[in-house]
Amino acid sequence: MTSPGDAERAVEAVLFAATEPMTADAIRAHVGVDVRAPLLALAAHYAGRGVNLVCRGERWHFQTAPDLAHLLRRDREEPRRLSRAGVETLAIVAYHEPVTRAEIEAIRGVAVAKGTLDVLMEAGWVRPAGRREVPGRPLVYATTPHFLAHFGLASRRDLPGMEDLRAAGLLDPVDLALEVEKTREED
Amino acid sequence: MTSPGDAERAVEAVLFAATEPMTADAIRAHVGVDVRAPLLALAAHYAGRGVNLVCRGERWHFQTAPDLAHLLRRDREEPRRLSRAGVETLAIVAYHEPVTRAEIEAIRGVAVAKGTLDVLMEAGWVRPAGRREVPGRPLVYATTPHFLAHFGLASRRDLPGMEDLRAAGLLDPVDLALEVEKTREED
Amino acid sequence: MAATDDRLTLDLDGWEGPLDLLLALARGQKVDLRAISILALVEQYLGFMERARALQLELAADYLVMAAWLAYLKSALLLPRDPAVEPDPDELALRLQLRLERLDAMRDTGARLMARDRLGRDVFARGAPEGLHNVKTAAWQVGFFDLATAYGRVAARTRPVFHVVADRQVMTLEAALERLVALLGVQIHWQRIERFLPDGTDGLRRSALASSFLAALELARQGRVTLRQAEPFAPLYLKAGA
Repeated sequence: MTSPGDAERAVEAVLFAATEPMTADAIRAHVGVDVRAPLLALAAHYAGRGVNLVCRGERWHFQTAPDLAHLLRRDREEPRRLSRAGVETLAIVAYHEPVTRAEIEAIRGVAVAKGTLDVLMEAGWVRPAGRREVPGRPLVYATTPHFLAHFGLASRRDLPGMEDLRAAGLLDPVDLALEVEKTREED
Repeated sequence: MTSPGDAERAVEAVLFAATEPMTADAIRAHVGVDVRAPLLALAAHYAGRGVNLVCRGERWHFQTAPDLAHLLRRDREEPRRLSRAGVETLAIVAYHEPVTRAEIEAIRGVAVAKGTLDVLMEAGWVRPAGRREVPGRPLVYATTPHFLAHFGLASRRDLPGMEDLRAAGLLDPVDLALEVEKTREED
Repeated sequence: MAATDDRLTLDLDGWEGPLDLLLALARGQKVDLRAISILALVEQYLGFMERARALQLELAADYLVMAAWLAYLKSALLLPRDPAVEPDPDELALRLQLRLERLDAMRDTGARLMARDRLGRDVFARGAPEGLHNVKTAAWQVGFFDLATAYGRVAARTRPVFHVVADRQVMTLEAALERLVALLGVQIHWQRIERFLPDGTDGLRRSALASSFLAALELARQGRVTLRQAEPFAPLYLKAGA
């Protein structure tokens, strides 16, 4: 075992002590030196261990290795189950963000119940992200860094099936898809 | 680097996720195998790192390496803008000192929040300067030498007079209506 | 949601609106949604509604609206195509299919998302982090201009716009200069400065003395007058010329 350098030890200590995932800049503010190389070295060091260093949405944190879940889940409560409406709404926000409530409703075919977005915001997965500059200036919603951390995503590009959905046009609105279909028929 | 064994990885994950220091027996209950050897192997592995595995009173836990504890605390000066109420209150103290809170309110035309004077005192610009010998013996406030130094004033006589303010357009009645509106909103 | 047409329970509470029900029916066709028969789907939905009605189930308005719309779509699809009819029924059918595909995609990805290794369920952050502490001290920023502006603002806000200036007679420097030059022209000998002052109230005389003294200094600088004073606070004498 090679002994770790000072910077690596420092980054390791800070990230172990942190209560929230941290950006490289935030770590640097504590450690005082550039942390990119130490972060990569640490991630490599921990790769095969019972604890891993992961990066989610540019924020780094340690977490237990996924294959050990069975040891840890034992006496833990399952986080509150999300309703089907909640799951779908979360997926729509994640794959379409920033997205308005009306757009969510257009996809789901039903009104978004008042509590649905509240639950997602309370969980810290969804946040209001400004307004769309169209008549009525509706609020738009987007996911949070905490969403990426919770679902183990390095970025939104890692969302399951993201590329396929995009390639298949399934993230385009119906009107746009309709135009595409029509053009295809004409060709 | 040798890769850790299954038991070692399991113990590592369990101790990492634990909310309290754990006895070997408690760890064993999670992991299902004897944990003495893995614990010693882990302690050795972490010995030179930023985080150490330590045993205190037969209970094991991870903790930041003692020599790195200073990294967990960071003192930082944050530049902050003084609020509008703060600047106005400071100006009134400077022009009218020694002045009571009631007098400041009378001059400002709006109530002075307790926090406003606290901030000015915290900044070291204003100090309590005794009491006025009237019923209720209210505290009077005055500026500090630090106030003069901060604003580059040799003495309070260097503050611009009303004529200077007028000449500089700072008493422009055109702005008056607007200012009053803004103040009302703010309060 | 593997229910097929035959086994669909008629519990409408189980569906999140007509689109949800349609998607369940469409999945029952067990084909790729892109190859789905909209006509068959319409039949199924309408059949479902029929049975619900036969059981005298209370049907929510949006289900009935969808039923009416689908009945219209069905007849339009079955009739020979009339290009004058707008909107084109094929386009309506395609639109419905696209909506189903999109809802299906989101339902599918939602499930995949939920099945990931989730922090706090499958993977865990450190249970007892020491925590990082930022000790912040505020460095308050305010400039001199801000201060002057703020006072101006307060003063403008609270001081009356009209203010009365006490009636006070003054002699300006200009007036004193003019008077001094004129009087020196006719005086040849040393004269005390008081002799040059105009008559008037005490206030005016004080102002005139001050202004005349300044005027005398100015004239002396220009070499047009000579000043003489024996000692501090002694009478001040003026004479024309250097």
